[in-house]
Amino acid sequence: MTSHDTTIDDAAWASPWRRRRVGEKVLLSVSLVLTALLTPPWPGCVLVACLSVFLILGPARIRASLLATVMIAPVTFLIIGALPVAIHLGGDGWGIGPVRINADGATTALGLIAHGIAGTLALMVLATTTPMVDVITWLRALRVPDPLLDIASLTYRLLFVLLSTTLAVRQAQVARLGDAASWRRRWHALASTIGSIILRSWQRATNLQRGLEGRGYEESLRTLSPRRARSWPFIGVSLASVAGVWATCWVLA
Amino acid sequence: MHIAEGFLPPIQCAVWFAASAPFVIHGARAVIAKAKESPENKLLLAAAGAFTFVLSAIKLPSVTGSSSHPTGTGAGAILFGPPVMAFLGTIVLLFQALLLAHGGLTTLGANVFSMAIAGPWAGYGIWKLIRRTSAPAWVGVFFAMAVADLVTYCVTSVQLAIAFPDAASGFAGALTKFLTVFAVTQIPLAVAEGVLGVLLFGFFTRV
Amino acid sequence: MTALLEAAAVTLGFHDHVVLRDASLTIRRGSRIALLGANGSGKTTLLSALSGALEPSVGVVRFGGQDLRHDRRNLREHRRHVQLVLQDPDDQLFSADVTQDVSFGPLNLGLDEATAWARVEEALNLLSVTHLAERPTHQLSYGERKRVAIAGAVAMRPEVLLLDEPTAGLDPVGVAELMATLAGLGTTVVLATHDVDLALSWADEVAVVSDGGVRQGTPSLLLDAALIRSARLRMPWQLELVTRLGLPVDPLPRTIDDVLTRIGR
Amino acid sequence: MTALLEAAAVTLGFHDHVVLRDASLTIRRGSRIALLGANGSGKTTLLSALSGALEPSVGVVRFGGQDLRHDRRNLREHRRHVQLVLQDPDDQLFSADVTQDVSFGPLNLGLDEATAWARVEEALNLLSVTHLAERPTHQLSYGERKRVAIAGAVAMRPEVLLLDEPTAGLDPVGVAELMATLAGLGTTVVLATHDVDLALSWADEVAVVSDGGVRQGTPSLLLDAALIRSARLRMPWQLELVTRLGLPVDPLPRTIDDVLTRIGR
Repeated sequence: MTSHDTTIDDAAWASPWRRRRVGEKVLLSVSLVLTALLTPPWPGCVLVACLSVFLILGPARIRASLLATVMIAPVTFLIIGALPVAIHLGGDGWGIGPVRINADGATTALGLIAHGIAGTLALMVLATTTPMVDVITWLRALRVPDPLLDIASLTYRLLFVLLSTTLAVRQAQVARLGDAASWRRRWHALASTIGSIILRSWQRATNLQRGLEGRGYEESLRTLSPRRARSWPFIGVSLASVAGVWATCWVLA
Repeated sequence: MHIAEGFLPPIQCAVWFAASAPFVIHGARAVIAKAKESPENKLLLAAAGAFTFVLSAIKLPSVTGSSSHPTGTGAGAILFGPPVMAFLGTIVLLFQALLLAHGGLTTLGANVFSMAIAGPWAGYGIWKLIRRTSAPAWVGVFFAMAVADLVTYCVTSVQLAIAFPDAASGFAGALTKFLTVFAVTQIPLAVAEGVLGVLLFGFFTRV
Repeated sequence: MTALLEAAAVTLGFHDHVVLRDASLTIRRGSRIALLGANGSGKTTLLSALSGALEPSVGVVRFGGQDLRHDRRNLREHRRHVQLVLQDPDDQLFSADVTQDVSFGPLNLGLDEATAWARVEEALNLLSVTHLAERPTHQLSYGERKRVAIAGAVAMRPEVLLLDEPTAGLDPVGVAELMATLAGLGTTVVLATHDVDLALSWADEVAVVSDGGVRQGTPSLLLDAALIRSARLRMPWQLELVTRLGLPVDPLPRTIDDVLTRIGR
Repeated sequence: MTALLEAAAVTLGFHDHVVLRDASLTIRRGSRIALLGANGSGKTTLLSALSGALEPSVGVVRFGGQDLRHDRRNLREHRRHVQLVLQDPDDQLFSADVTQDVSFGPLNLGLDEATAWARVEEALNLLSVTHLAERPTHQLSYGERKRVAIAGAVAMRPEVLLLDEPTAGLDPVGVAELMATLAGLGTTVVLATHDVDLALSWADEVAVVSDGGVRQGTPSLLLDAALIRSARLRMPWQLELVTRLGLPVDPLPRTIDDVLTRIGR
């Protein structure tokens, strides 16, 4: 069972870029993220956003509807977060009482939204092409201590197990008319659900510990991971695209 | 609500990374020590991390806002201590950024500070304080959960106010605006999370 | 006789993967239907659609001749009549103790406490788990949890009970006891299973899910070798034996006694 | 012939609850043993003891005639020879993708990367799951995860493979395919199951766990009605049919063909 909560990861596993080196995708995505942060909204953020959407929908072949769903949460935050930036308490501008809005504030807020959308899209270049766990494995190369990465990758595995149980339990409650219950009873049901999922998480962890011990687990959770070939063309095109954005900004400035 | 990618100015991203780093490194050391103590702890901590993530898929009934869910950081701080929560919270925030597009990479430092450091520490502090009085345990649980939740959003508001001071009224005005948007609306949710903590506490006394 | 519950030419899937296409199942009041099919064939998906949990992209589910509309009010009404019990009891049990868990449905029906209590007692009694009433759910054995999960649905007194692999993981005596219990409920039951022998001995109708479609008929459907093969099932031994002995298969030999009679001893 | 692996008069329990008392099981090299018993009878406990995961409070486990001592060095050595696959694959799979997961055991044996890769390929191939190599664990079906979990054990090339309910939850063709796969492994296999028909057709030895003890013998043990009853099992249909027909049960009719021959057609 897949849920809305893991659609990005599902897409990443199926992505044609899945087999690219993580380091190369990180390079592309992070340099785009930084570009979105450091260049002005026009043309920098707009170019980064266009480039990211092109990469995600084009070579990485992610469905447009999926990208749209994914963007709902960050865009909601951006709008709510930019609102207080747009308005002023006191000062000039148009408004009611001390709450004022003027061109400066509105421009800053729109700029923020542009940075936010471009940055998030740039991050999605990585997220929709690279399963979370590949990023964790890649961090090993950066000398992050093994126990921390072991915990992170076990977290990844367990969250799918727990998520499917949680969703199933919630669905089963609705089947027994849980959504028709009184407010008070729904809160009790929620607490019981969370409590039993905690108990089950514990049980899962203990069982998995025993299962892994049987397979020789003592201290480290070492596994083989395939070596991916480095692609100079990919690196070259990535750097050229980012450089192109910067050049355009510089020219237009 | 995590601060989205691209929302904070570059310098402030760096400052919040720097502010969070010592706590996260301290937490990471605590985690490594626990893992060395017994390999079983790795799985238990991973289960706790996975559970914290899963909480974000559990919607709260009948509260304002359609996407409100418990943060659980107060309970985590009571159970594992704030240092461990600093590390687990960082992992969960990274997962949320890449799996759900909630939050971001450049804003990770700021989000870690509010959600994985300030919230858990505040919740833990209140818990310890109330445990010193003769108040029953559930009172402590309630305030730990509620305070951890609320402090998280207050700190987020402070972070945003520093980044975007009001043109007319400066930092104070900006803080008022952001608190109104993020923290005041959060009060019922914080209370809700406290109540949930108490109900959860009740559940565990029955099983 | 008209259908109590039916799926009429439904198409169901996730994202771009179609699980069932143009599949129909008709459930008459009082019938006992075995829903057979391979792992991943779509049995669970079909049961979910019948229970209202999934909405078909094409086709409709009908209860008592009325099309089910997937708005909150209609779904609530539907759930009073149709209850689905999932394969894994841990997907269903969430309360601290058994009584609480079983009382969840009845209380949600808006029954007063006394009536709800009576329903809980009745359900625990029907499923022979009265002795577990005050036990914490997470301390129960797998078989016990399966029974409690079914009790939770039975306590709502549904007209149709949909059971997903209720016998999976139970030992032979556990299976026999559960089947005896189900026979005593007097409810219309649809039971998804892999166990062809069980299906033959228990069901009065059989529906086979394969290649995205459903074929429904009498248990003699299990004589159709091509269908059996395409559904990754096997022929029940009773039928295979009688067929290979060249004996008549009509009436269908369903139990060991039927087979002995047919062989003529 | 001497035992490759054995549990000698072991007593095992949790807290003050004794699960097995004075139970023994002898596993000869190359044998195929079906371990039968009710839910909660102690099959899993016995397998855990044989794998070294549980230490008996009384009695010993021996491999190759040597008593198993439960210190780290000896356990490590024991696991090279004996691998247990648990019933729930999610208790054993921890990696994000299949290749990674299967490589865990070989790497723990201290093999170099090239050899470990070869072992992974071999195991995936033996279990017919090569096509899943790069798939994420959490997207696999239940049956696929079961196979991958067995591949993880097979990749360690154990001399004894202990399988806890490997066929539970699989459809009939899935069961047949898995049994064919196991037959092709050439390893000594102990398989815990509820499925008496499967046990009869596959095993060359049967061990029945009931009332805390183990009775081991040839599959004709399944003719013992009192034992069957106390173990909450049922007699395999082949045996019941032949017995009730008054035909000789020696040699034991194990397949439908055997039964047909015995009936004389």
